Amino acid sequence: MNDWPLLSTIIFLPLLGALLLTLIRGQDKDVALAAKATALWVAMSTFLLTLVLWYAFDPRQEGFQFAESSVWIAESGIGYRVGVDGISLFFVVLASFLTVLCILASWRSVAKRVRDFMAAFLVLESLSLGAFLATDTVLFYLFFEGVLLPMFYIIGVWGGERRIYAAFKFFLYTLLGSLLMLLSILSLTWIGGTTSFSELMQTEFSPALQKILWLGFFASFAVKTPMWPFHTWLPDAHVEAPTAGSVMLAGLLLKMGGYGFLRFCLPILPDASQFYAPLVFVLSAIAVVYASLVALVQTDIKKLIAYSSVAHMGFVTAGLFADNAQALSGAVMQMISHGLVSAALFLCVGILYERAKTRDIGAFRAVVQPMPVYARLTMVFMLASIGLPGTSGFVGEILTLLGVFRASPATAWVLALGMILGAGYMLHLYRRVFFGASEAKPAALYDLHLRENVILTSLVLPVLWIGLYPMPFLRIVALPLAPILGAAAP
Amino acid sequence: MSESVSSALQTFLPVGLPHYVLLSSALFVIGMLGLFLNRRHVIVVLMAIELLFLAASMNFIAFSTATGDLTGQVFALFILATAAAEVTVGLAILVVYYRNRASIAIDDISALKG
Amino acid sequence: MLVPFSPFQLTEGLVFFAFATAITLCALGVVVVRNPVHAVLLMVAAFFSSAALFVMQGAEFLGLLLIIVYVGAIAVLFLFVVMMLDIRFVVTTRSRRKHVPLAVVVAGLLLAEFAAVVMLDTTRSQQQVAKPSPPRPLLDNTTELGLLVYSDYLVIFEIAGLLLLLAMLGAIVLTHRKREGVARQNIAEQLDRKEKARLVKVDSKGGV
Amino acid sequence: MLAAIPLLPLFAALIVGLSSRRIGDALALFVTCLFMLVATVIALQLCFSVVVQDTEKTIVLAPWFSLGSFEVAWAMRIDTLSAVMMAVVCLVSTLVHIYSAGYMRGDASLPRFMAYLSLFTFFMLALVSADNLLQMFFGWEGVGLASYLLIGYWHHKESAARAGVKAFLVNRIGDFGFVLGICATYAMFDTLVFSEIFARVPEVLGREFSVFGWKIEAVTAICLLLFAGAMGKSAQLGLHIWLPDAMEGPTPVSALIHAATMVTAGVFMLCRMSGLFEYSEDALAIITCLGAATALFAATVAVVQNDLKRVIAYSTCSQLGYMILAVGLSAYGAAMFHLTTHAFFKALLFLAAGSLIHALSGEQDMRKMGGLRAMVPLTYLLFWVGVLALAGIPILSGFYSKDIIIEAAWTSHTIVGLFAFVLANLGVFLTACYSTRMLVMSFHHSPRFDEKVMTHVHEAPPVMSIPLLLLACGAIGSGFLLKEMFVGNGSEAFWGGSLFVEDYHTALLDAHHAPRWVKSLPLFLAVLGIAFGLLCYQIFTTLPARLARFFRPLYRFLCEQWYIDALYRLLFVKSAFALARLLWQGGDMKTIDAFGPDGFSAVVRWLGGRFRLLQSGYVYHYVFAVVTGVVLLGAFAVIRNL
Amino acid sequence: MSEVLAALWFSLGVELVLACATLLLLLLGLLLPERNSARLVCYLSILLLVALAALLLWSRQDWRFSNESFSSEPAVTAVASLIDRHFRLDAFALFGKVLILLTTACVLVIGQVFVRHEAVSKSLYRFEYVIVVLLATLGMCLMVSAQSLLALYVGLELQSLALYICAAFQRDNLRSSEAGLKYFMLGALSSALLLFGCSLLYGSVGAIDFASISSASLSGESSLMLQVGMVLTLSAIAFKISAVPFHMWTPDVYEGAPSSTVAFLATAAKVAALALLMRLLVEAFLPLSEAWQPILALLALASMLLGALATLPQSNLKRFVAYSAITHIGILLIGFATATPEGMRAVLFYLSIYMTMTLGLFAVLLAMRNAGQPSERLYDLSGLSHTDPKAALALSVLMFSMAGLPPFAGFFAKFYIFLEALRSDLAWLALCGVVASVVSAFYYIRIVKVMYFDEPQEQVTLRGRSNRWILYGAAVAVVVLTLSPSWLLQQSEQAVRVLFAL
Repeated sequence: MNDWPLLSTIIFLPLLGALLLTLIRGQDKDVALAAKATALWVAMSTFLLTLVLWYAFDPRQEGFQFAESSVWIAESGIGYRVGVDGISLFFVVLASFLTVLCILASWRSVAKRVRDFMAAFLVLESLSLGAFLATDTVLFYLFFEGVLLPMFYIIGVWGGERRIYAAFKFFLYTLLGSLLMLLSILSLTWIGGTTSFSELMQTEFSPALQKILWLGFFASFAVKTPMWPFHTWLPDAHVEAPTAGSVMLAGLLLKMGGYGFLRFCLPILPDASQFYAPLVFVLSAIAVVYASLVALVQTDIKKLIAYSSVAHMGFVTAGLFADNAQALSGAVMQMISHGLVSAALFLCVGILYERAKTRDIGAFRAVVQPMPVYARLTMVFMLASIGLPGTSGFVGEILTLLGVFRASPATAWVLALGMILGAGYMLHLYRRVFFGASEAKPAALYDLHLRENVILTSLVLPVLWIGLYPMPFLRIVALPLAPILGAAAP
Repeated sequence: MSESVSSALQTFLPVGLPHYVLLSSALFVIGMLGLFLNRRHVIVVLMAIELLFLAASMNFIAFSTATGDLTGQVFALFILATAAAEVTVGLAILVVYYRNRASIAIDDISALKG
Repeated sequence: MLVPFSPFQLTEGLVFFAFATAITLCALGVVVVRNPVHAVLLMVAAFFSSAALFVMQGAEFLGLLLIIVYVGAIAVLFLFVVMMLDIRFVVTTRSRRKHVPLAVVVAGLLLAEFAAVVMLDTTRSQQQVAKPSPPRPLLDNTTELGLLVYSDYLVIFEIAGLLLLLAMLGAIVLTHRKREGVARQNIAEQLDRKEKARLVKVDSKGGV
Repeated sequence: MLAAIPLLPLFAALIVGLSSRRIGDALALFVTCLFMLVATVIALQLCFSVVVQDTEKTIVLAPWFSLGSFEVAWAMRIDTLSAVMMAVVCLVSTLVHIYSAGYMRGDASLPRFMAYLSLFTFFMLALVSADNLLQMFFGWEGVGLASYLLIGYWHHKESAARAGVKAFLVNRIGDFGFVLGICATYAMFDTLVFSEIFARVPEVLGREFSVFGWKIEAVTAICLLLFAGAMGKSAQLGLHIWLPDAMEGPTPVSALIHAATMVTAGVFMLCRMSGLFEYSEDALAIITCLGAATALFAATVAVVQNDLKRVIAYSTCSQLGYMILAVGLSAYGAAMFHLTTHAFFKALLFLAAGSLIHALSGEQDMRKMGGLRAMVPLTYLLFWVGVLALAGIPILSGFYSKDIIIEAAWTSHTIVGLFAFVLANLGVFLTACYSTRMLVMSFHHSPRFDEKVMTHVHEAPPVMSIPLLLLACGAIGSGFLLKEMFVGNGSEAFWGGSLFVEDYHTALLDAHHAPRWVKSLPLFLAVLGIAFGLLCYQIFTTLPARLARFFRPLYRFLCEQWYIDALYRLLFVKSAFALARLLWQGGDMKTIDAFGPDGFSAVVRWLGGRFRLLQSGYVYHYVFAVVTGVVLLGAFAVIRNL
Repeated sequence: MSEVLAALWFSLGVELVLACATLLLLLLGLLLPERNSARLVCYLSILLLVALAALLLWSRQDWRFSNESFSSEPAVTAVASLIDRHFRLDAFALFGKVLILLTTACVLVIGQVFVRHEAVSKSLYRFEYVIVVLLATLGMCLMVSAQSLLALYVGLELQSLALYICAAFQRDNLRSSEAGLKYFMLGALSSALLLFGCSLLYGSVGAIDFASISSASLSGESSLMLQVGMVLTLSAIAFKISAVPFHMWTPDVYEGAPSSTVAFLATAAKVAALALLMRLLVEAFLPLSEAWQPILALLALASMLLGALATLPQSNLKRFVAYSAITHIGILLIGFATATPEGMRAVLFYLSIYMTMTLGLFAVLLAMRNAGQPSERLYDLSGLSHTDPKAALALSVLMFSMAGLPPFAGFFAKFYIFLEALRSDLAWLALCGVVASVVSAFYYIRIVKVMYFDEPQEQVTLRGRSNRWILYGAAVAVVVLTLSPSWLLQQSEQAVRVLFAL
């Protein structure tokens, strides 16, 4: 490609859009419409840019592509370094894709302060894109923690009843984790002498030091993924966040945890990762079984899906630390598929909530009669969430299981157990909501109209595509994982 | 004089630097006591502060005569000046406080707390 | 082997101890006595004795200055304020007494620290600084001080001046009250040429 | 062109499924049945060409996973085993498609039903033609999904929806074993393609797995895990609880899925993996025991069932036991032979029962039937053919396939074989009993249903009776026609490379010259069973009631399916929910949250309050704090210097 | 002649000009009519301060500044020797003075709208107030460039006395006089402590200028008297910056004193005290670093934790600022505890950013009107995002930056402090810093929550156009400093290099 700074445009275009929104004048109603329109245009153009990036991405080239680097703070060698490689490419595409869907999904559901809502989303997108594209530890940290602000704002203003509690819990929990990570990043900068990823990967750190630094990173990414003991903020945040907020929370923020492990813990601190691998296995195994069981008895659909996300991310973390090619690519694929599937499930719940104004499972019976198309689409996403072969969920799960079995058979057993429990709570949910006989014809439940149909179908296509023909994704993901494995070899 | 008396004197008599420093420390401690021991008037606090300043200047003078150079005494001179300025401002504030509160008992100064 | 004491050292010791006990007792009195007027007087006594000590040590300028400034100005100021604000004698109730032992303990610790400093260090600092005692000052203490203040410490002197100005300004700003109904002399007005009271040259014939 | 076989049903399903509302019933039926017919023709032609010209080949359609050493592709492996299975599946599926045109005539969303049927057929064909374990697993789960959709087709019925979920979950428990088997295979063999697995078996023989400390021989572990998957799918003892409930679905579904095709997927998988199973003696032993136990268990329960379809369901379960038993004895040919014949006569029985239920407008309880001999003579006749084939009467197919298995059990000369032989024979007797009981209760004596139903009783329309007739021919003919090829001395050439039998496993070869009494014992027991059945239900109709009262506890025990279902519900379902609630309230709310975020913030807030009170407002407290500060720091300096 | 002037300027120029100007303004104030004397004097003094700061910055480039080689005329050497013993204008002093002058100018600007409000104007809206503030600034400038204990003491006294007067300036209000009285009593105690400390130092060293103290503490094992003297001096200065055991006065004085004084106290006074502490620690006591490092670490730990915890229940905005200031001082003390040039650079960097943020916060505090009356309640800000969106956005930017969240300059300030703490293996202190910043993040974000999530109060308005400009200026500065923090880093780098005489 010519020397156009593609990555910086991708990062700062949404930010520009957000600023543009603030300039809109006029009275309330048409400001809202104009805001929504501009936001959609900006999101679409960002998405197109990411597609261009995907098209122009050369899977055979090693290291970071489209890398840009300029001096930011000369004294301590911190630079604005940005680059994309196999791992971060799909998260970037996912981010922009989900933002477009979120803006579309909240076209009618958000009534008050529409302009702020759209601006917050564009800022959120810009910061998360920055986090995935940054190849400088400090820049990464800047975007990684910056994401908290718009999310806090979104949950806090447009959330449910206990939104303040949920927003604060989410914010402070993640902040504590990421501040501990800051200490590790600082030590890395100071001992390693540099803040750019590629150089840090080469530097050797003493195993004892690695163990301490690793804990710092673990604190932050365990809260973010979320791993088992640190997950209690997720259900609250999801239940209280608006639909679009939950989509972004599940689609993007959870990925940053896994992405962080991939960027920091595995390549830069290989010995510590190997040392702590059993711990991560145990936590992931507990996460899968614990979250699946708890999801069984939930009465709020969103909370159920939140716990299912915890179970899915349990797979991811186990895969990441299983130290072989299949497990790593499985984890990345699982993250991408979870991004798509859980985002879709939250959109489905959002559609139901928009109509029936409640998320309690007991309130729905035989929804399949009034909404057959919706029922069929939700079925597809439910099956993907269970990991039925032919859907993206399966690709991630089977690769992770193959890899983890090789590393530790016991963990693989428990993870496979998660498959059963996953089917358990999902089918239990589906039966209680969609099936059964109900005389009362609830007027509110009307089937999908065009906008919702477009959103859900545009999510079904990638889910099935990855499920049936994952080659283009695996080819791109496999390459950057090789050095990580190389590094981890004793 | 008996042996014991002179030996006793021996330890105390040649009045040198330690005596003065000890005295000024004692004065300093008494000033401190005056600050947080008394529960009566603010005036006593001001006086205790004056004692503290006196202790400091005595210490300076003791060191200055011991070492022989005059900087200590110059310092004591300036302590004098600032102490005077302090007292004026202190009493001015006290008077203003008295006009507002009509009492200068230490226990009444607790409108601001928490 | 006893070092014989020169009569001078003997008297010096006696005088020092006399004044030292006086100072400590007066200081304790200031802190403990209930009636504020007594406290002020005890403070004055304390200042007198310390002035004496200063003179004994050879800093006679400062000793006298102490008397003039502290005793003359500050103590009088205290007396003036004590008189002005009608201070009721507050009886310290039993409950307030319970904190005394703790306070004494802390004060004792502070004194112990200073004593440790004194014991360990003054002897050493004396040897340390036992360079030949400087030549007896040719000039007396005051002139030497004057020379020093106006040469090395001139800037500090100026700043001290500003400090006193600030104190005055503060006192006036805080306490000065313009009270109406008080006959006040307005010099400017007195000197002002008023229309009706001016000297008119009347031509001798016309009469007033 | 061969790829068309699985893809045709898929296209049919997509066409009909996606346009479910706009496409009429007739067009939907036409599209699905046409595509199935074409697929069957190709499958039969393929089967003929494979058997005759012996053309074994693998067709790669598209790459699926390729990640360094891990290569898996969408591929079709054509050999005798898969050809035979494809033929059977296509045949039965087409007949069921045609049959359901009549049976489901008045249904609200017929296109959806037909789409699901075609979807099921696609998944089954994908499973059968799989060239690697992963694609087989794709078909495996797909078939599970299709059965869930079809069982829960009438989703307004609460019990149907629950049965669907139950079926999917129990299958999923089986799949748990299957997936772990796949992972273990990959861990050991570094590949999932069958040909490479069988090639690398000698290298892996010695290796072991250490799971939680104790060691287990690798090949046995893999076999047992794969067998767990087969158990789940073929409803063996332990994971059979979903089969009876699956009868909630429409009868064509039961016929196709729960008799002919899906349940046999487990047996097919075991035969396909014979190359691996042959090397693990104790795995084969376990398989034999389980097969025999299931055969007996299912037969005993079937005797006391009152619902017509449940009786047939348990009989399927029992026959599956026989097939698994055959596999255990490494008589894979016999297992496939029984599978094929069973597909025909069991489908026949189900569809006949279906037309019976159709006639009685939905009545399934045998106690409310009777006296239909005159009214529906054709169904009655076909029912007889089915029952006799099931019981194992000579000229019919059942006799050939079941007896060869019993003989093989005897000639395997192992304790396990003997145990299987005894149980199998008991099973034969019981099978005969319940099949005749079923026949008599539903057709003989006087009608026990009310007038309103009587008016609607009618013979099955042609669109239903033609498939029945075809199946009847299959049930009769398939026995002696296929005996030579499947198990006879020609079977070596017939199966070729697809079935691998260790040379010292000669159970099947010796079966032909088993002692006379061994050959005739099952026939004798069958006749005895039929006689006993007629005795109890035709002649002394009060005898069964008295017997039931006399053996009251045994009768209760059998009615409750040996209390396995109740046990599972208590052991797994209730405890899972209880544990879940405990983990949620206790775990998340009280412990993690209480000690984690909420606890921490409460402590911080309390401390904040405490520190705020420290600020008392009195100056002497402040001075005291300053002085203590100075004293502490001073003491620190002094101590440092001592 | 110009040589002497230059020599004068390059040693105490700023203070001299400031002193003379203050006296002139005092006279001017007396002569002008009552009504507009305060306004005119205030504008003139703001002009004066800004001009001085500009002059200082301009004189940086002048060669004489860097290598201090004055010509050898007798008059010049006399002047130089006269002043150089007590005061020196080096890069560090310049950094401190510019910061102080600019902050004071801003404080006067944002104070105007508060002082002119009818509730307080009778006692506050007078020209003497500005004069006292100017004298305080003079004291601070002296403190910053002090070279000897006496200079330090006199500068400190001048500043403290002026601040006592400012605190008690609102004569007719009990809370102000009580604040003044408390501040006076504890301030006097701290001056006494300082004096006694200095006397002990003088006793053990024999001279009062920092250079000789440093050489004395270098030679031989440092005597106990020197260390106790140091401890006393440090605790006196710890009182001035309100580190924990000596912080008790801050909340009461901040709550009682008039808001414009509190702004002055919280910004300029802190800068001066911290600059003084740095100069003392580096120029006088650096050889004793393993003696005072643990002390400062303890102070830092106590200040951070107590400050963070005690701020939670506060609902009065001024008390809130007091306690949160203690937390920030705790974090600054971590920088001091490292005792390395980079640590001190991080402190100066943090300090300048902290000043901008506090000025922005006070701009809002002084402009808040609840139904016309100046209000200090934190919950009066609720729903500001509806009534005054731009100010709400600017204030939330400042709050996020105060909490140290990344996209704003506060993050980089904490970044460097923690980096230096880790570099001189004070990891445990950095860990406590992290815990404290999480708790502090809570109460800063609570303000944002109050502004954005709560229902608006109609009667709360922000008046004062200049306050609004200062607020926006602070918010923009915080964002700009994130994008390009290097120029501020270089300034602090040079200031510190001179101090350590590298």
